[in-house]
Amino acid sequence: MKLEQLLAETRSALVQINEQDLSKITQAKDWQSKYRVLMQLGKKLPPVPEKMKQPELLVKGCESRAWLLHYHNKTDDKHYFVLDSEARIVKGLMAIMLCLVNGMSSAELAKFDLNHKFDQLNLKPYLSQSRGSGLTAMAEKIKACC
Amino acid sequence: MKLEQLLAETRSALVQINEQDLSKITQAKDWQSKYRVLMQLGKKLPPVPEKMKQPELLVKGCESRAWLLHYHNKTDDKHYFVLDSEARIVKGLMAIMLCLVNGMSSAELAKFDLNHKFDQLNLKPYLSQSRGSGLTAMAEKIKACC
Amino acid sequence: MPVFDVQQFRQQFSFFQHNPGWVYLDNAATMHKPDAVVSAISQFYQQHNSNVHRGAHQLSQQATRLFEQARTTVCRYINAKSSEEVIFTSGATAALNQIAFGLMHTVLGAGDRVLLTQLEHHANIVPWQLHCQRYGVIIDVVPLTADNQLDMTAYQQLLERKPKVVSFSHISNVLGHIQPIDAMLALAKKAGAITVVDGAQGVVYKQPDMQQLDCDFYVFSGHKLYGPTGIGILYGKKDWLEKLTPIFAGGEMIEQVSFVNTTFNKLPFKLEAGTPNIAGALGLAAAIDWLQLYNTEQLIQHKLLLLKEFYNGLSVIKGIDILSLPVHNAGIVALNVSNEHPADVAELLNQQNIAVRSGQHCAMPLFSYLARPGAVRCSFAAYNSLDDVNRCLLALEQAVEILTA
Amino acid sequence: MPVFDVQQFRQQFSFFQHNPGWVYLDNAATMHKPDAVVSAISQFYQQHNSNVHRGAHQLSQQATRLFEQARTTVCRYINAKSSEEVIFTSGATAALNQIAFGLMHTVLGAGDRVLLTQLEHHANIVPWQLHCQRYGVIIDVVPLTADNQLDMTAYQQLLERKPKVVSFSHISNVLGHIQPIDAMLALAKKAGAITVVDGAQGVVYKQPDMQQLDCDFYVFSGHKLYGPTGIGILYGKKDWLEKLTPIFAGGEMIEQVSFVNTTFNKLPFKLEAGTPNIAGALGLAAAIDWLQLYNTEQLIQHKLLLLKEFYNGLSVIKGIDILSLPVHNAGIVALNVSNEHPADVAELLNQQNIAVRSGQHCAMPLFSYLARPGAVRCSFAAYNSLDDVNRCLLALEQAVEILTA
Ligand SMILES: Cc1ncc(COP(=O)(O)O)c(C=O)c1O
Ligand SMILES: Cc1ncc(COP(=O)(O)O)c(C=O)c1O
Repeated sequence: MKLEQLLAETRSALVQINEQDLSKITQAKDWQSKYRVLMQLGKKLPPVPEKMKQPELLVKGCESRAWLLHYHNKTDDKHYFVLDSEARIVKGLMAIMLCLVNGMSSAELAKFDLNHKFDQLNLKPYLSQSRGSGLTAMAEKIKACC
Repeated sequence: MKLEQLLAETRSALVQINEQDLSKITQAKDWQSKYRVLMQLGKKLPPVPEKMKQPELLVKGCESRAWLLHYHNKTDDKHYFVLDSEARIVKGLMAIMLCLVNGMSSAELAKFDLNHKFDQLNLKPYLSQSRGSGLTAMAEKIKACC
Repeated sequence: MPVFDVQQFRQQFSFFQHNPGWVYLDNAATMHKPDAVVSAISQFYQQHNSNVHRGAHQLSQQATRLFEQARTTVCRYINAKSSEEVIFTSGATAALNQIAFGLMHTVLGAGDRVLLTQLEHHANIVPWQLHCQRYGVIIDVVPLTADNQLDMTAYQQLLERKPKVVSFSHISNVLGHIQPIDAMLALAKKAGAITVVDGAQGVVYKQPDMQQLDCDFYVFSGHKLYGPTGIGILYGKKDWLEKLTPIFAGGEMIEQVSFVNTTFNKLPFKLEAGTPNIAGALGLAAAIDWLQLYNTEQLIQHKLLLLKEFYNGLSVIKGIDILSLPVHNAGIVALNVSNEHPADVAELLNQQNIAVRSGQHCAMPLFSYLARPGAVRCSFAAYNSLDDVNRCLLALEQAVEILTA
Repeated sequence: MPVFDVQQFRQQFSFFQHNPGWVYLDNAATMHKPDAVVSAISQFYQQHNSNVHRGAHQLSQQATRLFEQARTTVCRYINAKSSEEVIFTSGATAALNQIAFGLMHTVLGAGDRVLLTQLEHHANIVPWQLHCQRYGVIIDVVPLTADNQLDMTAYQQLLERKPKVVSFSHISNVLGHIQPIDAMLALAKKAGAITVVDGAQGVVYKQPDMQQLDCDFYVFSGHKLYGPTGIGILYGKKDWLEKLTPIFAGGEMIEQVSFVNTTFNKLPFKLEAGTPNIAGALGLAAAIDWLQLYNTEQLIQHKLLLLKEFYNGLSVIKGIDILSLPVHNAGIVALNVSNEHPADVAELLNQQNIAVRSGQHCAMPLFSYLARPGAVRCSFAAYNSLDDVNRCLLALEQAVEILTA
């Protein structure tokens, strides 16, 4: 599999998540349903093939391993990402994060306030500073791309 | 000066302290008088000449430096001591300690309970475990001689 | 003897009153502190605060007395021969680093061997690596058997290489297995090795007896034994402590300093550079004093009861992959839900207010051997109740249901 | 701005209520803790206790948040560029040892030079000796002038030897002199040296600004800054911290461990092996938060007032030999009664409930230079009152009287 293909698949998955699933999460009646949706989100992203999971793509500070691939289209200054994670819930949360930033310009990415966005989605509790979840680490890695 | 001479002078000073001064301390009306007596005690002991103050005679764990010389008369198994200290109050207290142990046999020295004796003389507070005062260190060094 | 009353025991921990909804099963990471420990710390600061071993004044002498009494309390608890053999450190990690660093150059040199095991905590691996590399010391590793126990045959073979040091954990912080410590120490000693025991989990299970164990070093942390953070113990036989080069130098550990030459103070001060964690030492002593109000055997029996209930409950949940053995287990169970990542399982437990740890538990070499990305670890303390066990089991069922839906 | 009310300030320290008879002038050894600090510690243990950076559960995440907030509090207080530059250690001594050890091998090697001064605390001498000896690094020492100040001419000459490291104390713990730190740092930097500042006393006097000072390392202890024992800060510029070899290895400071190879975690974790002193870090942050309720300038002025009163009083007592200068003095006065041993003077003060320290104050090289057996040190804090000063003066007179009777 090529990076282009992964980027394309991720992009369309993210569009779908954005349009269909984000609202499901905010509307979920109980935590069980919320987690069921989260785990489905993760599944929508294409898995990154094992041999593409190079050490430098690892997001440091995750208890479960996660990988971030990045592509910067210099002509229109837009950033695109692909990610994978061993843990399904984390992958779901990271997918939401990607929804919010995929396709942003460098300036937008620099300004982007993940905390604020996650707060709006009632997902703030997951953005702990704990090294365990790795979401903050992922956010840092994303922002470092611009 | 020879060790014999120091021993002899110390011995007679200790006899005098034992007979005349110890009671003065227990009877002192205020702390000022007590300390005046303590400092006089120290003065009664002969000073150890500088060149006899060998490093191995130093009592470790004193904030002020103190030295202990020891002589064991093997024929009658009796232990005799000479001491000096830079600090006058400490020297006075150490003199009292010497009064109690000078001339003891090995068996007596091994059994000797300094804590108990100092308690009787109302001097227990000085035997703190603090490294500062060094009285405990001196007592240990004395007991180590037998 | 009255039966052990877990509610009475538990009431001494304000933490549970403040967090009534939680089931805390992360005890191997850190334990909660009885109010007696918290008061001991406050009392020190509000009544007796002063630096130790320094002041000419009574306040300092009093603080020194309290500090040295704390040392004596630890000394008696672990039955060391004398208080000089008890060194206060900032924790088990600091103690293990002091040992590894301290033996280099003087005791260990190029070509010498150190024997560790596959299931050690990083704190008993990386200090050795860090310092051994510099001095050309070789590390050997005792492998595990198929059921995740130390391979005693291999151990004996590795001892034939005449390691100068053998260092292993009393109880595995991942699996909870109590190592055959008596046999291991006896064999190591027969092979002429210096023995180091990482007792971080061991001391929690049962009061360790230094003179009976007869190891050369034993280390543990206060915070895992109902005590404060920032304090730990390095026990060592006097002769061996004397041989350690201090890893830290500074005030009061020194006898004489000049820019030409420095001589060290005697034990225990030689290995305690700088102002110690005085309140921490007093807090640890308070924890030990408090713990001794209880009957150790009863506490152990209670924990074994919890463990039995937990294993029983696990046996009826589908797809649970248990890494820990139920026998010779000190109250720690590492498990996975088959084909699921432990982080997901732990997160679903967390949602249900069950506090467990997931991951590799600072024992990566063990997990690469186990070929698993990690595990969920449920670790029990005497203040846990049967209700805690059952709530954890229910939550685990719920987690499995969500994951496998 | 209301005038500084020392009684109001003092009331926040339960210690003084519990020890009403005492005049505590041993502040350079350790300070008392406001109740806010004691509560912060109790509150952590009784409400939020959990290990940090480990748990999969909210309790651990909450503890982690509190711990990292404490780091941020310190970072802001000392105006570091980022929290990664703030490392929690067990104290100033541990921090200085980490620097000395951490620079060896990678930055410092055989024939390189380290420049210290004659008046350093042992904690800024012996770690260098300990590690320099092993690696063949040479130590130079800045001498003092006749009035016990650093000899700046000699300093400049010694800088011509191109030391790789210059390490000195911000404020002398014996004399109280505030060093000309800006000039010293500027010269050291011009000479291309790595600069290390022992801020154990400096941080107490005045909030230090890392970006303004622009030194490479700065260290201090919590217990001297109204905070708990067992916690200290190693500040370092990120690039330099990255270059330090960790002196301690263990859990969570590691990224990847195998028996073949280990890689370290990023800053600040790389230099914080093992479970940190969580309650200690929170206590230090509480001390800083509390201290910031006051106006620094007022606290300084109050201390200077005490100092002036003390010097005035000393000038009329016969036979007092003062080692400290009254100018550029942070509130520490070292003195002797002529021809008397400081231990005797301190003991007579102690009898009168005046707590001072006597001896060489962990600065033996300074005293061998001064050719004195030691000194009595009176060190003032903002909670001391004019009454404390006067009681000390009266007690000193009494001591002189007894000694010279
Ligand atoms: C077996 C074992 N060794 C060492 C340690 C390190 O202890 P600490 O982090 O308190 O230094 C731990 C705890 O994490 C442990 O479980
Ligand atoms: C100037 C100076 N440096 C270092 C230290 C060592 O501090 P600690 O004992 O808290 O590690 C002290 C305090 O004793 C000091 O005054």
